[in-house]
Amino acid sequence: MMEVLANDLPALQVVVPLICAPLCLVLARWPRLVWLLCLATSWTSLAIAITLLDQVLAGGPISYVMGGWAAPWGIEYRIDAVNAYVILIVTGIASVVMPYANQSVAREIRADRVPLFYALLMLCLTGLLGMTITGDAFNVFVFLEISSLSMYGLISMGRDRRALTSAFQYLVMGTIGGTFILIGIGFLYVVTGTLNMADLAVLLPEVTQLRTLHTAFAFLVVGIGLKLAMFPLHLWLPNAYAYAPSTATAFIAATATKVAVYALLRFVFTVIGPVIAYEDLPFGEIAMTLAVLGLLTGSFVAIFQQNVKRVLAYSSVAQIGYILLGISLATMMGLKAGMLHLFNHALMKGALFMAVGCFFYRTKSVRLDDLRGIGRKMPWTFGAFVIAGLSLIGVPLTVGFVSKWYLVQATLENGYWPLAVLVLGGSLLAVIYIWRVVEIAWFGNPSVRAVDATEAPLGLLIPTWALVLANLYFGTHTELTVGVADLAARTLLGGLQ
Amino acid sequence: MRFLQLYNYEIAIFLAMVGLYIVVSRGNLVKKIAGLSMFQTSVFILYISMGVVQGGTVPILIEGTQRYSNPLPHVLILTAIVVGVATTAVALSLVIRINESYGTVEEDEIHQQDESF
Amino acid sequence: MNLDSAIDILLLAFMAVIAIAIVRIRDLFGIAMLFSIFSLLSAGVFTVMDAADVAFTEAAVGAGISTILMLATLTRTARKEKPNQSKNPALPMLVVFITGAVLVFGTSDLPRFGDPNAPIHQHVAPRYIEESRSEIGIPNMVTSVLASYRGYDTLGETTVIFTAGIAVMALLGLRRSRRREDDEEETD
Amino acid sequence: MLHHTVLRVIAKLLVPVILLFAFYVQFHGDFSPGGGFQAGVIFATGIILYALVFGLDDTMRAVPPGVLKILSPTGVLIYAGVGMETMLLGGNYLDYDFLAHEPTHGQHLGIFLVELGVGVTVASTMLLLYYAFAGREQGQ
Repeated sequence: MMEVLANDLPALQVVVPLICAPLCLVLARWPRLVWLLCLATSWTSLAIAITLLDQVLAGGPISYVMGGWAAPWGIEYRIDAVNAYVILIVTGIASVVMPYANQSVAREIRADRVPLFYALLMLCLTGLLGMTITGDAFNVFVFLEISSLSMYGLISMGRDRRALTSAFQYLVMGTIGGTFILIGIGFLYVVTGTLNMADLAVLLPEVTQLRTLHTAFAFLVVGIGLKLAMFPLHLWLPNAYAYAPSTATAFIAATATKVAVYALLRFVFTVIGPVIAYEDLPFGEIAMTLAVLGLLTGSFVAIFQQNVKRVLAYSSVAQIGYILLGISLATMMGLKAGMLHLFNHALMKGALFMAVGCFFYRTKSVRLDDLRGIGRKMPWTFGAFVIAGLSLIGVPLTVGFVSKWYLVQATLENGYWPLAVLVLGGSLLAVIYIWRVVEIAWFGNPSVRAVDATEAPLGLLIPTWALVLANLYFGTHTELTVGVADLAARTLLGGLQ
Repeated sequence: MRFLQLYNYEIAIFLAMVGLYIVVSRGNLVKKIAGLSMFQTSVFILYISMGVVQGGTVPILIEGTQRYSNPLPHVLILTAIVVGVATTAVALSLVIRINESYGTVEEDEIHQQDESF
Repeated sequence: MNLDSAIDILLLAFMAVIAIAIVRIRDLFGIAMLFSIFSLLSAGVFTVMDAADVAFTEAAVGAGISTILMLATLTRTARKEKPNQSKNPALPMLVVFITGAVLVFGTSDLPRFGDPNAPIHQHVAPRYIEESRSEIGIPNMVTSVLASYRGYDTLGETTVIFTAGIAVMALLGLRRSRRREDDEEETD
Repeated sequence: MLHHTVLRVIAKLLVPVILLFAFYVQFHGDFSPGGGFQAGVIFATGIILYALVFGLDDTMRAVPPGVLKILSPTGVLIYAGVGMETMLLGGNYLDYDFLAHEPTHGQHLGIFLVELGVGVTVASTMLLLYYAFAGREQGQ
């Protein structure tokens, strides 16, 4: 049986979590079993992802046609270095978050809703993986909506009533974004007659002058921009991250925007092509401006937040700015830096939000006032937060340093030294907002909520520390990430010749 | 008169924009959802318009007919309609819960409550 | 201009009127009814444009399920929209105007409406029309494409509905015995 | 509303017809417009009509939510399961050709099964949606 399925790994990558989700409901009477099933699923997904990445690195892109119908008539899965890398990020985070989920979810979600929570988490994973792996433009939309709908559900399960309004706000903006993407895909389809991305890439250069194509591009960028919280379209993100349950925040913050960035890269570089995007249309200039604005605004606003999760959420807006800055350069180095930061940011934000989840587990609050003095009560959690925070700032030996290093190099390579200064300035702002949290949590007199707190249980600490150590490991062993990011950047730019 | 040949697209765009206007300008959450749904439905009309073939028929094979409408946009829009109703259902259930916790479904009143909170 | 396009224009004109009415009226039950009619008219438009399956679905979903859910929501929330004071209509107007202008710009060099030689009808679609009888063997091409050629999209579609079901159950719960579901959600 | 004789009689007459029509749409989708999704919606609508006239509690006794909670994932599992089956038979995911000796027979069988899966999930989920909305206490 194993040999039979060996060639079907691309399909299984998405179908395994997709089958797990309905099973969560069937097995709803046994919540423990549901969790074990989800754990097994996420680890299986990670194993498949590693195998796929290995196959891609060894033998080049893999194509898999659904239903046996050749592209462009059927739906094709197409895996190259770019999406194999993003799939690895998503499944890797899922594999770390899932063990963490058990205790965190039991504390934060009503017992009768726990199986539903896991089902939504699996559907979210399905949607994100499906969006990443597919080579069909419309299929992206379908899986985007699976991930979006499950995210609205996950966010709304937070304990605070503001979780409901944040989910609603995200739903409205997300649906507008989804519909914009739908319009964009429709316009690409109408000028070429195909929905397959590789096929579109072949046919679109014949119609570069069409206004329809330019409009399609604009709608895709705005639509995906809404999903990835590109600067002026980021308004849904802080609340959504702040009020979602801890497990959901950790998973979504580390994966969802990354997949959206991937979708943007795919449409800009592979489908439409950098020539149209950067030469015929001012995508580079616009993306760069928005990246810088997002970077500065996100970092500044983060300093003034009273809620740790909101501090980190605004920091995410800023980090998306970094990724976008790398992409806007459209050079080997810039893309490489962007791809690296995609991976690295997932590691550090995942670790940070998981540490905050540990605080929440004991104190039932993420307000800075309530976390006063918590550091001395929960030293291990606090230590995890500090190291991940240093990584966010970009201190050497952490992953944050690696991506900043490449990003600064990329900007200098083009002679954009003010941008390099901005990148470093962003790090300074990060020092301020991380220090503010550290200072209150360590040096403050313990608040009412913190005074009786004890160290978080091992079930939460071990996964959190696993990610923290990954921050250090990939900060010092850069061969894998830099190597794959390099290949991914080359694949993206190779779409041009 | 190119403009007239494209009337189908233009009216669909007009409808979509009315829907979008309701979403961004109205504070009542239920009305927002209605607007969102109108926006989506109008985009569906835009898609289906693209698939029309003059003199074609419904894409079900019948002896003696040569010309059919393009079936692919129909399939895509079927999926999109399902996505639309799924979104509407989730949005409306959120509205019910928001109303239970805030006692209102007006955006500005919700904001006021959250700020004084 | 033939009968089809006359009906088409008439239906679209009705829809435009209803859309504007929805913007203006404040009675939410009225809006739900108008919305239902809007969906039904769009089903009519789909029929005129030879999309029978789509029309069928839109009528069942838009005028049916969505309206039922909307009415169920209204009986549990408010019946009237309150006039909103804080919002300045200029910004939404601008956003909508720009979006609309870009869309009109984008559609302005599309092939003539219904042109059989348009690229959209050339590349992929002919295979569905010509080969589906021998490859699949059923007359309804929409079903062939939906369930087989692009069957994977439809798996996604089913998953979308399933996701919505779970999300709604997570939000509203299901009443089994009257007491159990009603414990207050905790807020802090 | 529960005592309107005319409504009750008409509903009693209509509901079986609607349900029957749902089955027609489900199984005739190969030849005419319709398929699993439309059939599922129509089936759910028929039962919702029953619920509107005869009350939610009676309907929940006839079609218990516990059963729907199992049916809703079952449909997805049928669909995804057909794909797994074709995989085990040596084809690609959802390649129905491998389900029977003749490719077109396989296609027929595959389409029948996946449409069934769609129908089951859609009908049960739509009803669950209605139960969830209608079961929520008014004006809480």
